Order: sequence, then structure tokens, then C-alpha cells
Amino acid sequence: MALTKEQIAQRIARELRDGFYVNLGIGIPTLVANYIPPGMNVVLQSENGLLGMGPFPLEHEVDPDIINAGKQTITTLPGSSFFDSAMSFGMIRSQRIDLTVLGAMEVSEEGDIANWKIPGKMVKGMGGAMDLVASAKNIVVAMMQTNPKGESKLLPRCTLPLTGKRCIRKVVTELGYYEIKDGAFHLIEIAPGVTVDEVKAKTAGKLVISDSLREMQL
Amino acid sequence: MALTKEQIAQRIARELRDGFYVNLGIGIPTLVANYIPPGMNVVLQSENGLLGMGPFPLEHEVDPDIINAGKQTITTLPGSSFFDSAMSFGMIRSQRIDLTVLGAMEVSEEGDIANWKIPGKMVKGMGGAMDLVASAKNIVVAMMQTNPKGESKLLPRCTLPLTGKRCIRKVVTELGYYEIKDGAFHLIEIAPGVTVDEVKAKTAGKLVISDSLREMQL
Amino acid sequence: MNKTVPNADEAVKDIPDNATIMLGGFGLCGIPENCIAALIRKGVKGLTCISNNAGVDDFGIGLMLKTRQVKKMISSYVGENAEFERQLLSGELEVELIPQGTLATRCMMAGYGIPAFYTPAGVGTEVAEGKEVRVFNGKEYLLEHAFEADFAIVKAWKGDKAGNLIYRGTARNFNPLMAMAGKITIAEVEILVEVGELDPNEIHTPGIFVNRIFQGEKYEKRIEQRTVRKA
Amino acid sequence: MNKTVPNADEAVKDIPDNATIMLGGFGLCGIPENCIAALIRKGVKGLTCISNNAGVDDFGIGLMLKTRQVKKMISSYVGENAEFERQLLSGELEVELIPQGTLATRCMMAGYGIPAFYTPAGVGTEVAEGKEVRVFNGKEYLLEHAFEADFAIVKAWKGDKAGNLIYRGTARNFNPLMAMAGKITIAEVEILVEVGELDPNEIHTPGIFVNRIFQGEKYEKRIEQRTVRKA
Repeated sequence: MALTKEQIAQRIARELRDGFYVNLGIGIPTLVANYIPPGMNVVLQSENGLLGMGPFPLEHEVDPDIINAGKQTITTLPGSSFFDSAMSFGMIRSQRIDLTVLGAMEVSEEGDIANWKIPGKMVKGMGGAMDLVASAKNIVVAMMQTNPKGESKLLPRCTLPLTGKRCIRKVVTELGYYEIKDGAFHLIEIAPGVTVDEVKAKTAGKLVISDSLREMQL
Repeated sequence: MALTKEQIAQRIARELRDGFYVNLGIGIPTLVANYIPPGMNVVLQSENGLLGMGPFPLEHEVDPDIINAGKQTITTLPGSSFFDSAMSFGMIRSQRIDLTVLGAMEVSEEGDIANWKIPGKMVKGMGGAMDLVASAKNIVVAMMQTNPKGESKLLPRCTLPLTGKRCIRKVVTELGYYEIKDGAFHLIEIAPGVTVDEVKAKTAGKLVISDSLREMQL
Repeated sequence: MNKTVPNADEAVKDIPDNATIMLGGFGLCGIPENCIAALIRKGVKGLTCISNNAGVDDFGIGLMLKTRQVKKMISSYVGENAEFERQLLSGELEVELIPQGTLATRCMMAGYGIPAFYTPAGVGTEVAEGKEVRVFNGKEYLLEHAFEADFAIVKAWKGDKAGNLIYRGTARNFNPLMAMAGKITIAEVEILVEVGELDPNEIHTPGIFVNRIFQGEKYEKRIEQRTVRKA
Repeated sequence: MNKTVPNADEAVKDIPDNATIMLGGFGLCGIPENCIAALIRKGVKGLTCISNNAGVDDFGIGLMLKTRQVKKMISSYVGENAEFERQLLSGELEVELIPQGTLATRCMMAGYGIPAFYTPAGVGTEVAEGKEVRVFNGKEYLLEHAFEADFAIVKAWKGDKAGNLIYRGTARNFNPLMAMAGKITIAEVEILVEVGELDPNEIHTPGIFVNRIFQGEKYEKRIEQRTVRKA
């Protein structure tokens, strides 16, 4: 069985380590926050100027001055800090963020990523995505392996305008966990009940089945 | 009569305007603070991270965490703010400082300044002087017109290593007030009782006596 | 030092047509509501606005789009606005999209008197077109320039009459950066206090960067995405 | 998140010989007294120290000069120290002098992940030798690079166990800049509090930049120029 979006997030949460500072993008990445292991200290950054993001507020806690990068009302946890956007991206560029999780429209076998612009459609902007992918030392892309038309999003080359070049090393989809190296997607873990043939059918870029391929643990 | 150092400072204080932010260097420049006209609002910056510097503290007010760029204990005035050294020089480089007053060893007719290094002597460093002279929109040099050997410090070219190039436009010495333009020192104001011949004798660089030369008012 | 002006209309009265202005805020959080309203009353046209976002249809910069006062937006994300989309597609509005970190840093550098700097964001993308690429320590970076803006308009939580500012929560965002970056900086605050009432250790924007300050009124502080959890 | 270490000796124990370290402070104001003492006890040698000043003969970095632990100083002003002068003239000590604003900005840029930037300080002087000069808006600037330092050692007034820091007065100076700039950042504080006790709006250095923190003891906070006025 292919993973649900929640399960993709759950798998990515296994990359977390005690003491990590983490930036989670919009979409599936946001769900990762729900799977931080109990007792593990993980600090969430919101690039609009907050470290120590907490859950959504209770109705009476809603504060228009405290939002996340998705413009949602949120709360802060003990030990949090506010800062301006330049310092926020300073943390990102100077690689103080231990893990960055982002969605994508396309990823190439060279590690290129496209996730901000579709020619012919209204372009909303890259927000902080280009800064994040250009700087993060440890990015995981969280996405579905195919687009709504059923076409693979793991490609030889991106067809959409790039967000960043040669910057992605890890991808988790509903089918598996891939490492990108030497110009190929290396399937390291396969989702329970998914066949290698299904992965092959849905991977347009060069695919290498790892010698140590294992079933994904959640 | 040539001016005293106090009077040089007094003349420079006449350049102050209400609402000015001012950076005063060590030596004669520091004395300018004593001649801020009553009722005029002038904010002193200390480049180690303070706007709103006040007078020296009373004995019981001394605070080791509150010093000026000369490492002297000082006080703060209402409306002051503390900030880091990068922001401090940010203010300087972005020309938010309305008036900068500095001492010098030599100034050239092109507006070059030397005030940090004497070959063969222990070099202590430029501190913030190079940043200040390279950035300030309005610098006045406050100095004696000759060195201890009696040699002019207003030169065709500086003989000492430069602090900055083509950056000085105004000089006040015990003999007069000069504007530097078109490769010459233009004597605009002469100290009371000083003769033009004395100025000529003590100016090694090109000297132009202004058509509108007037006696200095203090 | 007293930099107070009576109200938003006085604060913006000399902003001419075709000016380049910075507007603080992230989404609708920390935006200078009073000054935006005053700019609309004034009817100034042809503005180039540097702001991370473009508001929503009926609030923030969106209001100035409706009145066709904006010629060009320089932003990182402009997604939440149907009128914006219409003007963009019809060619009435120009848009320049910039990575958010680059946008923030170009503001900061203006305040810091650094004319240009290198950043990795956008290398190998269309953002890099026409820009110098340079390698430091084996990694490629783009040359980016400090912004130049005629006016910066920011919103703070508290301020004193000398222009010292303190922000609250994530309403800080671009405000302190833009406050340093305008040729003229206008600050509106929720609470204006006398000089001496703010702790000098707690000031985010020293007054030297601020030219005009006033206490705004009737802050709506609209929420774009009201998200709550159950008790 | 708990980044506390028991004391200064533990905080600096893995600083190896020949490391490049940043030390916060301006003169003797805001210097990491406890860590300097620990470095002397540890006897680490061959250090390159990035610090605005070099202390005085019997305090601050001056103490590490006396024990010949410093190979090179990178500073803007080193004037108040006879032993320093002796070692410099005898060739035992290397010194690189850097304009103070450039020094501060090179620290900041390391923290901001900007590898290089342009600044006007030093154009046309010996500081410009070997450096790229570039014209922006008709004015010349020098290309300067972010520092790289193995360790940054800073002193703050208050801190919490997650590494969030607040400075006091002009003891702030280079400390927040260096705190962002070290590969490993060590902070000593006068007052260490529990996580949650500091107001998130008032934090100068967010904890993400700090790797180790401890409460120092017996702060002398010596005054270099005690100047007072009569009542």
C-alpha cells in the first residue's frame, strides 16, 4: 500500500534528532510536526521571524501579531524568540537549520528542484523557497511521486523553471525513500506493500535499486 | 591670537543644527560636546553601540557596561539606544550621521586624510576611523595646523599612510576654517588676530584666500 | 528630538507620484494600516512598492491596487489577491519577484550602507539571469544590490517621540529592515510614548533611522488564516 | 533544549591548538572573562584571535598574550598593552589590523551566510592592497569576506538554557555578531535562567546560534578609563 500523506510525514519525522532546528514548508511538510517523538526536543523555525513555533492557538489565544510563514495564527513555546526576516534567512543561509522539509512539483536525478512556477499560470512567487534550497545542508523533499495526470515527478531533468540546482539529496514519496547521488534516484526504502515494478513505472529519471533496499519503517 | 583647542571645538559646534546625530572622535572633537547650544537637540553617537551619549557619570553612577568608544565610563540620556557594532557602522555607512568630527595628523589639498599610522612607530590601529572617513557625508577635521616640529599639516599630499582618500571637505585649526575643493585649501574664516601671512606660512598645500574671507565668530 | 507628526496624512503628504516606497509587514501582519489608508486618500499614483506581499483584495496593499495607485510590485509572494492577478494578466501592473531572503537582505544592506553582496539564493534559476555569478569556497553565489527607496513606511508596536521603535511578535518581520533602508522613514505605532520611557536595551530600531512617527488609530490587524485548535 | 555546560573549563575543553577563535567585547567591556581564564588554564597555544582589541597587560586577552598563547591578533585597535607591543616588535606576534566597521560586518556576514560584500572603508589606503575595488553609484568600494572562525566566545548579561541571549548597555558591541559567526559558539552569562523566563521579543541572540552556555562567576568587569564628573 502506498503511504498516505500523513505517513510520508511520519517517515520524514524519523530523520529528526534531539536538538534539531527544523524548517517545515507548506503542505505535507507541515504534517511532520505531528510526529515529533515524545520527549525529543525539536525547535521549529518559521522564516517570517520565529524560533520555537507551537501548535495552533486555542480560540482565546489567537494573536494577529503571531503567525507562521503560511500566515496562519500560531503559538510560541517556552524558549522561543522573535527576530527580523534578515536574521531569519541568516540562520538559513549560515546552515544553522538542521533539517528543511519542502514540497516540490518536480525533482531531477541531478538534485534540481522545481516548486514555484508553472508557465502559463499565475505566478505567485518563490517566497523563501529559493533561499532555503540554496542553503540548507539537509533537505528532504516530501511529495507525491506523480502529478494529478499520473506523470512521474522524479525526472531526468525538471521541465518547470527551477527553484534550485543540485541541492536535493533526499526525497520521500508515497512509494519510497530515495537518495539522489551520481545522477540517479537510489531507492533505499520501499513503502510496505509497494512493488519495485510500481516504483520503476512511476520514476521517469534514472533509478537505482539499492543493494540494501529495505521496507520502510514508520 | 590663534584659537585654543577649546575654541576650535567651539567653532565646530557652530556647524551643529537642531536634530543632528553627531559622531565625535577622540581629542579636540570630544570637546565639541561642551558647546552644544542650550535648547538645541543633538544626539551623540558612540560607535561602540550607543546613541544618546550623556556626560561622564557621577561617582555612584559609574557602570562598567556603559562606556564610549574611548573606553571611558559615560552616561546615557533619555531616548538613548544600545545596538551592536555592525548596526552602529551601518548608521555611519548609510550616512545617517549628520556630522562627524575627527582629528588628523595630515590633510591634503585633495581632501586625503592620514590619522592612524606613523611608520616606525608602534601601530595601534585605525579603529573606526577608516569607516567614518569613507562614509560620512559631512566631516570636519579638528586639529592644530602644525605638528610638534612646527611643520604644516595642510599638505599638497599626505606623507603618512592614508586613512581615507578625497573625503575631507572642512578643516578647522587654531588659525582658520578651510574648505577643501578644486585641489586647494580655501580659507573662509580666519581666527581673530591671526594674519593671512601666518596662515600662508603654515599651509604647505595650495591655499586660496576666499574672496569673502571673514573673521571667525565663536 | 521630536519626530512626531499629527497623523498619517501629514506623514505621507510629500510622497510624490512615481515614488519608490517600502512597506513593512508579512501578509497582513505588521502592515502600516494607517499610512496605506492615507496614501489612498491622497491618491498618489504610479508607485513602485517593495513589500514582501501585496495584501488581499480588501486589505493592505490590495486596497492600493484596487485604486490603481501601484505601477510595480517588488515582492517574494503575491498569491492572495484576485485584483492583483487581473491587473498582472492585463499588463496594468508590473511585478518583480525576489527570493524572500534576498528581499530582506537587500533592505538590510541599504540600511547598512553595503551597496552589494553575494547570496546563494537563485543560483541556476531564472532569478540569476543577467546577474554576476561568483564562486566562494567552491559554491556559487549571485551578486545582489541594496535597494534604493525614497520612502520606507513601517509599523511598530511601541515607539517614542525620538523615533525609537519596538516590534511585537512576528509583526517584526521586514519592518526593522525597511526602517533602516528608506531615504525617509515613516513609522506608525500602536503606542507612542515620551522620550525616555523605553528601555534603551530593548529598542529594535534606533530613532536615528526614523524621520517621522505617529500613533496610528483603529488598528484592524486582520488575520489572513485564522487557525485554531480545540481545547 | 538544554545547552548548558557546568563551567568555563568544560565549555572550552575541545578548543585545539592553532584554532581561530572570536572573542567578544570592546576594550574590557563585555569580554568573556571566565572563558579567557579557562583558556589560560588549559594552555592552548597558537591561537588566532579575532577581537576588536587585545585587552590590557593584566586583563582580558592581554593575559593570554602574557602566556604566549596567541599567534595572531585580528583587531581594529590594539593600543593599550605593553606586552603586546613587545611581542609585536620582536616578531613573536602577528597582527592584522582591520577597520572596525569592516571587522564587525565580516562577523555579521558569517552569521548571515553572505560570503562577501562591498564596503567603502579603506579605499585608497593600504587596507585596499590586494583587494578588488568596484564602483557602485560612482563611489569606490572594497570586496571584503565573511570571517571563518572555529569558535566564537561571547559574554552576555542574561541567557537561558536554550542559549537565548540578552546583552546590557555597550557590553553588547561585537558579542551578538560573533555569536552568529562561530562554527561553535560558547556563551558565558552573568545570569542564567530557565527556558521560558526570557521575553521572546527581547532576545538579542536567538539560541539557535549558541552551542554551549554557562553562568560565569566572579565577574570583575574592569573599567579601562574611569571618568567621572563632580556632582
